[in-house]
Amino acid sequence: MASATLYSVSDGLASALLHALGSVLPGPARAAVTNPNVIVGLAVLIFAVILLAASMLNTILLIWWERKLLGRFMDRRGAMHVGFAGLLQNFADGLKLFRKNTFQPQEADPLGFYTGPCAYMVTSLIIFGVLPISSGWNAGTLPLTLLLALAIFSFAPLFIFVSAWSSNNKYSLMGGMRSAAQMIAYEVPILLAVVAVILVAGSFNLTTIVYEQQNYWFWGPLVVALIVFVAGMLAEMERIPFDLPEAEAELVEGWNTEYGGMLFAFFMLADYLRALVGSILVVLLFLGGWTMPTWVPGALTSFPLAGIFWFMVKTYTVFGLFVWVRASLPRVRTDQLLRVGWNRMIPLSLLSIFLAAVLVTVKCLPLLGCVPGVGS
Amino acid sequence: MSEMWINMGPQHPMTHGLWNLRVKIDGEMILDVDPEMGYLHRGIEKISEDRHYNEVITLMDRCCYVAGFAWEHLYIQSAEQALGLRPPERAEYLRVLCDEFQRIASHLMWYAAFVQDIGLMSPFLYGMRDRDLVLDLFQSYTGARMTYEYMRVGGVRNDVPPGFTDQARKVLDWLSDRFVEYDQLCLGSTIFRERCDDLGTLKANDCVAHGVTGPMLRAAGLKRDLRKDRPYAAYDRLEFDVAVADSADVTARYLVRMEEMRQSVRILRQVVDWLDRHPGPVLAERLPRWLGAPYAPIGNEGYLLKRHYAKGVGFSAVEEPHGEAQAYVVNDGGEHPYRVKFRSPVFANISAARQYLVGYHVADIPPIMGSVDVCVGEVDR
Amino acid sequence: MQPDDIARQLAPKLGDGLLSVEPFPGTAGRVRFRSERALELFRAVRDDLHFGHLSMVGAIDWVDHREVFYVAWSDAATQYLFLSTDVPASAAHVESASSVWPSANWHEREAWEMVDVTFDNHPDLRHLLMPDGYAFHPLLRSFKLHEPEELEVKSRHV
Amino acid sequence: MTTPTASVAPAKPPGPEGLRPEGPLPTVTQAAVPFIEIETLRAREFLPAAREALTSLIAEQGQTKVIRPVFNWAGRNSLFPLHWGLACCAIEFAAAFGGRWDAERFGVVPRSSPRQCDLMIVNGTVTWKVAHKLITLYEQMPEPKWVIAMGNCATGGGPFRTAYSVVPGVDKLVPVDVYIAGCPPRPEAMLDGILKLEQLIRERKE
Repeated sequence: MASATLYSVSDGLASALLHALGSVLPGPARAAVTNPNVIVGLAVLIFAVILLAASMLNTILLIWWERKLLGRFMDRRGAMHVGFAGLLQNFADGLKLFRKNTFQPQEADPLGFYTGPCAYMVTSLIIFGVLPISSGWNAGTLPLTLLLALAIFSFAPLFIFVSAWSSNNKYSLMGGMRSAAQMIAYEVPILLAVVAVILVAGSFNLTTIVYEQQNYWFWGPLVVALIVFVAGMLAEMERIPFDLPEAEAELVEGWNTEYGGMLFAFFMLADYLRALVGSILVVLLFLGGWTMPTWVPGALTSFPLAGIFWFMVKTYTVFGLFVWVRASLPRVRTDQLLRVGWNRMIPLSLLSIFLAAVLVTVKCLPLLGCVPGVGS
Repeated sequence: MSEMWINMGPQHPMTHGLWNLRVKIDGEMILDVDPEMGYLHRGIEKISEDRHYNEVITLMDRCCYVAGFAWEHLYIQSAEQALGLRPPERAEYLRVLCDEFQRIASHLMWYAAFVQDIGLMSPFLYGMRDRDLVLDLFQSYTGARMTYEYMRVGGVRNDVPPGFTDQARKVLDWLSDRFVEYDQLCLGSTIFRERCDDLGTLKANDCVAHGVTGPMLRAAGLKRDLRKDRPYAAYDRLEFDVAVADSADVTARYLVRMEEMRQSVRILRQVVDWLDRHPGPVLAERLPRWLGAPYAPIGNEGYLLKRHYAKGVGFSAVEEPHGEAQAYVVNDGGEHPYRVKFRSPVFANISAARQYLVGYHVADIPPIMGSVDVCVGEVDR
Repeated sequence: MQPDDIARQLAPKLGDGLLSVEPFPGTAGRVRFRSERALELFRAVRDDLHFGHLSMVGAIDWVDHREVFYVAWSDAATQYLFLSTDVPASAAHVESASSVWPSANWHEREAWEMVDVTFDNHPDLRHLLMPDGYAFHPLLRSFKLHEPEELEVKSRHV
Repeated sequence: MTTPTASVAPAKPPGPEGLRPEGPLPTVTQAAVPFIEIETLRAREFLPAAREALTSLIAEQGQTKVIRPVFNWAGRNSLFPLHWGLACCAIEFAAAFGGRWDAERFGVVPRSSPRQCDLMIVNGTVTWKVAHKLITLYEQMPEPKWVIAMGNCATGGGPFRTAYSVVPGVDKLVPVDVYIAGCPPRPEAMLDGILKLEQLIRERKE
């Protein structure tokens, strides 16, 4: 258990700042500044900034990680000339896109054209508010964080469709339609797979779910749910083999065909934010979050911020698997995707619920913890 | 969504070149297609009328830029017929060497583009990587990667350098191993089979009616290959099989092209062995200097020397990587061809687009057109 | 298949429409025919001689007249057949082969726009390689290419 | 190589003309932050002078020292070329993205939509039929944008210069920044062209 939490850090920072400010101010102003409510307010602000910065930084790092990994899978090197090993490449891309001039296609509907990408970006960012990174490193301890995260996660097709529709391009429109159909189809199996986790963990709270996995990670007993969840997440993240909405070969760039400059950067970032969320959810629900099995030497799990470190390692590994899939699988077709979604994924997820129910009923879960590698 | 026309091209990732596929769609279903060509029409046939016989070779390389050697060979054959010349035997074997390596290079380029069309990302890089090995071989004896100007009326420009055959054997060994890998990546993938089976079907009789040739025709089960049916150069002295498949779909075309590459490797092993054993001249003797000189600089007196041949016509056909290419050269006795007419296989293959595209989904267009292997340079000429 | 065989098989159907069958390099022979009897000849070549595959259609401008040529291929004989007909330059038109061989469609479009030979009853005779409305026929002998110097000063429009 | 950063004379505060007395000014220090330079000014002159100094400092010094170099660095290190192929050079263009040359090392990633590109590589013969489409694509690219004429055909028509359908050089249609010679240029030449363009962007002052 790390003693410092995200909230305590920002709270300490806020109160230190405000007290320092108060010490140079006259009496009444000092009292106003050091008011606990003000401190809490600033703490929340700092908290949000830390969260935003961390998620954006991680997203950009994730893009770099994908580009390098993909390069290796493809027998080449990937970005390497900007910064050390190309680490600054994505910063360069972002700054460049920031500076490109903003434009709006003549026939586009300005309202949807501008709000679409922004809302997509914002909804992708909000999810980080409810994801626990390590014990105590989360925004709030709502009882239903899992449901909230998934609910916000599934807003995206709406905004994709809005931006696709309002950019008034046939390719965008087709991409938007595909995106909507695909996300709705894969929403269901994801939720059903999550039900299995909820059954076993007995909670909707992500933190509780992670603590339930201290003895055994859920990927072993819930392997069917894991498969369904990962496949569904691939579809939700619109990555190969399910990247039909932006299938480059037929739909130019899919729903972001008409977007350039910063709005395109928003789409790009939001896509990877969602990829990060997807990887984090897989880690939280199935790979034990920040906990490590007890056979791992204590020195490796007890240093400061070890939880966050191991959490990041797991997240990046999971994302690396997604990249591996992307490097080696072709793209499926819309009808095949939907058929797989409705005809295979949903029965499989129902099966996983059934298996989870059996496991819970016969109380054989602790036995699974004896399997080496699964748990303690 | 009601019916609408969408333009796939001229700038579209699917096209692999500069053409426009106008598609009428209802939702995701294709109702009608109308390929629009000519964005790369460079008037090669007209320019040829203004050039010496050997200068046309320059245009031939650029006519089909992924199969430059095949088109050089095609033109050279016709021009030799029109002028009444015969190349020495070693030149014929060297031409086969060029043709077959070019077939491998072209098919690898096709492979790279095709797998990208169905969303496989890595094999694009693998295809390009292995194609570069073949291009390195070309570079060692022509000096160029893509535009060679190597064949000459009456032979070839120069012999292969010493040590070339060993290097060629190494490349062939490497390639035969890679073909297995390619198959694992494509045929081994369920998604690939789901995408490509029963897709873009064009049966044999439709192929014949619409003039479709090459791998597309052989994928429909028709065993037709000019290298066997009307052997040219040294093909009658080499052993190989014609690759055929019978399901006439995208998978069949994939299988045919892969098998053709294997057969090309087989032919090349024989050619390389022959070249080791039979040294000799590579250019016909007693050619006028403007026609035969290996490096005739443009503008010197030998180049401008007018030598009038008897009038004649030349018609020949070669099995190009994309199909059956024909050239018709009319010689009216002057130093320029009077008329040059080329028949591009891809021209005919694209003209039948309505037959194999209508009724499928928009998402099927890239794999189907990828399996056609479009080279716009030779379509528009 | 020899030129004589071809003449023997075609003569009863074509009559005076068949002018001659002569040897031609790389093919089974060259069939010269009158342009008015084109469609009958195409049918005979396809159905009786079994040249089911039309490879190419082209045209040559011989200044005083224009020659339209066809190349057909027979799978059974594994041979090409060269068909050729002369049309006067003033009224250059010939029946379209696309009803017999669908593959003639695009080739005829190209021949029409390049050498200005009209193909009667063609299903879709419009520009193929040049932009719509292009007024010239580049492969006519009277159409001259640009001189390199000319390009520096002149600007052209599509 | 002179970068904009290096070529700008340091620590010269842009004070308003005419306000300075003759001779050297009694400046406090020529510190790293030239903004804090105290001149002997009368009170009513101080405010406009300070405002002007501040504005010009932000406008010029900030531009040349911070904003322009940073964006310049970003712009030249992430050139997204338009993904399209005209003719032969397109094959070498594709080869440059293959494993052996790997243009992505320099941050060059082809994008299919012109809206997301900053670089148009005209890789092949441009015909009059495609001319207005090329111009449309160029206009769809957001500023700042660059054009590379790759190969002889795009540079001046190449072997097809005299043909009736060929544009003798793409610079007749769109402004070209870098010409690459070769028919077709090797992938190395294409990468060199891109690096030349990066150099051009680096030296750019606007």
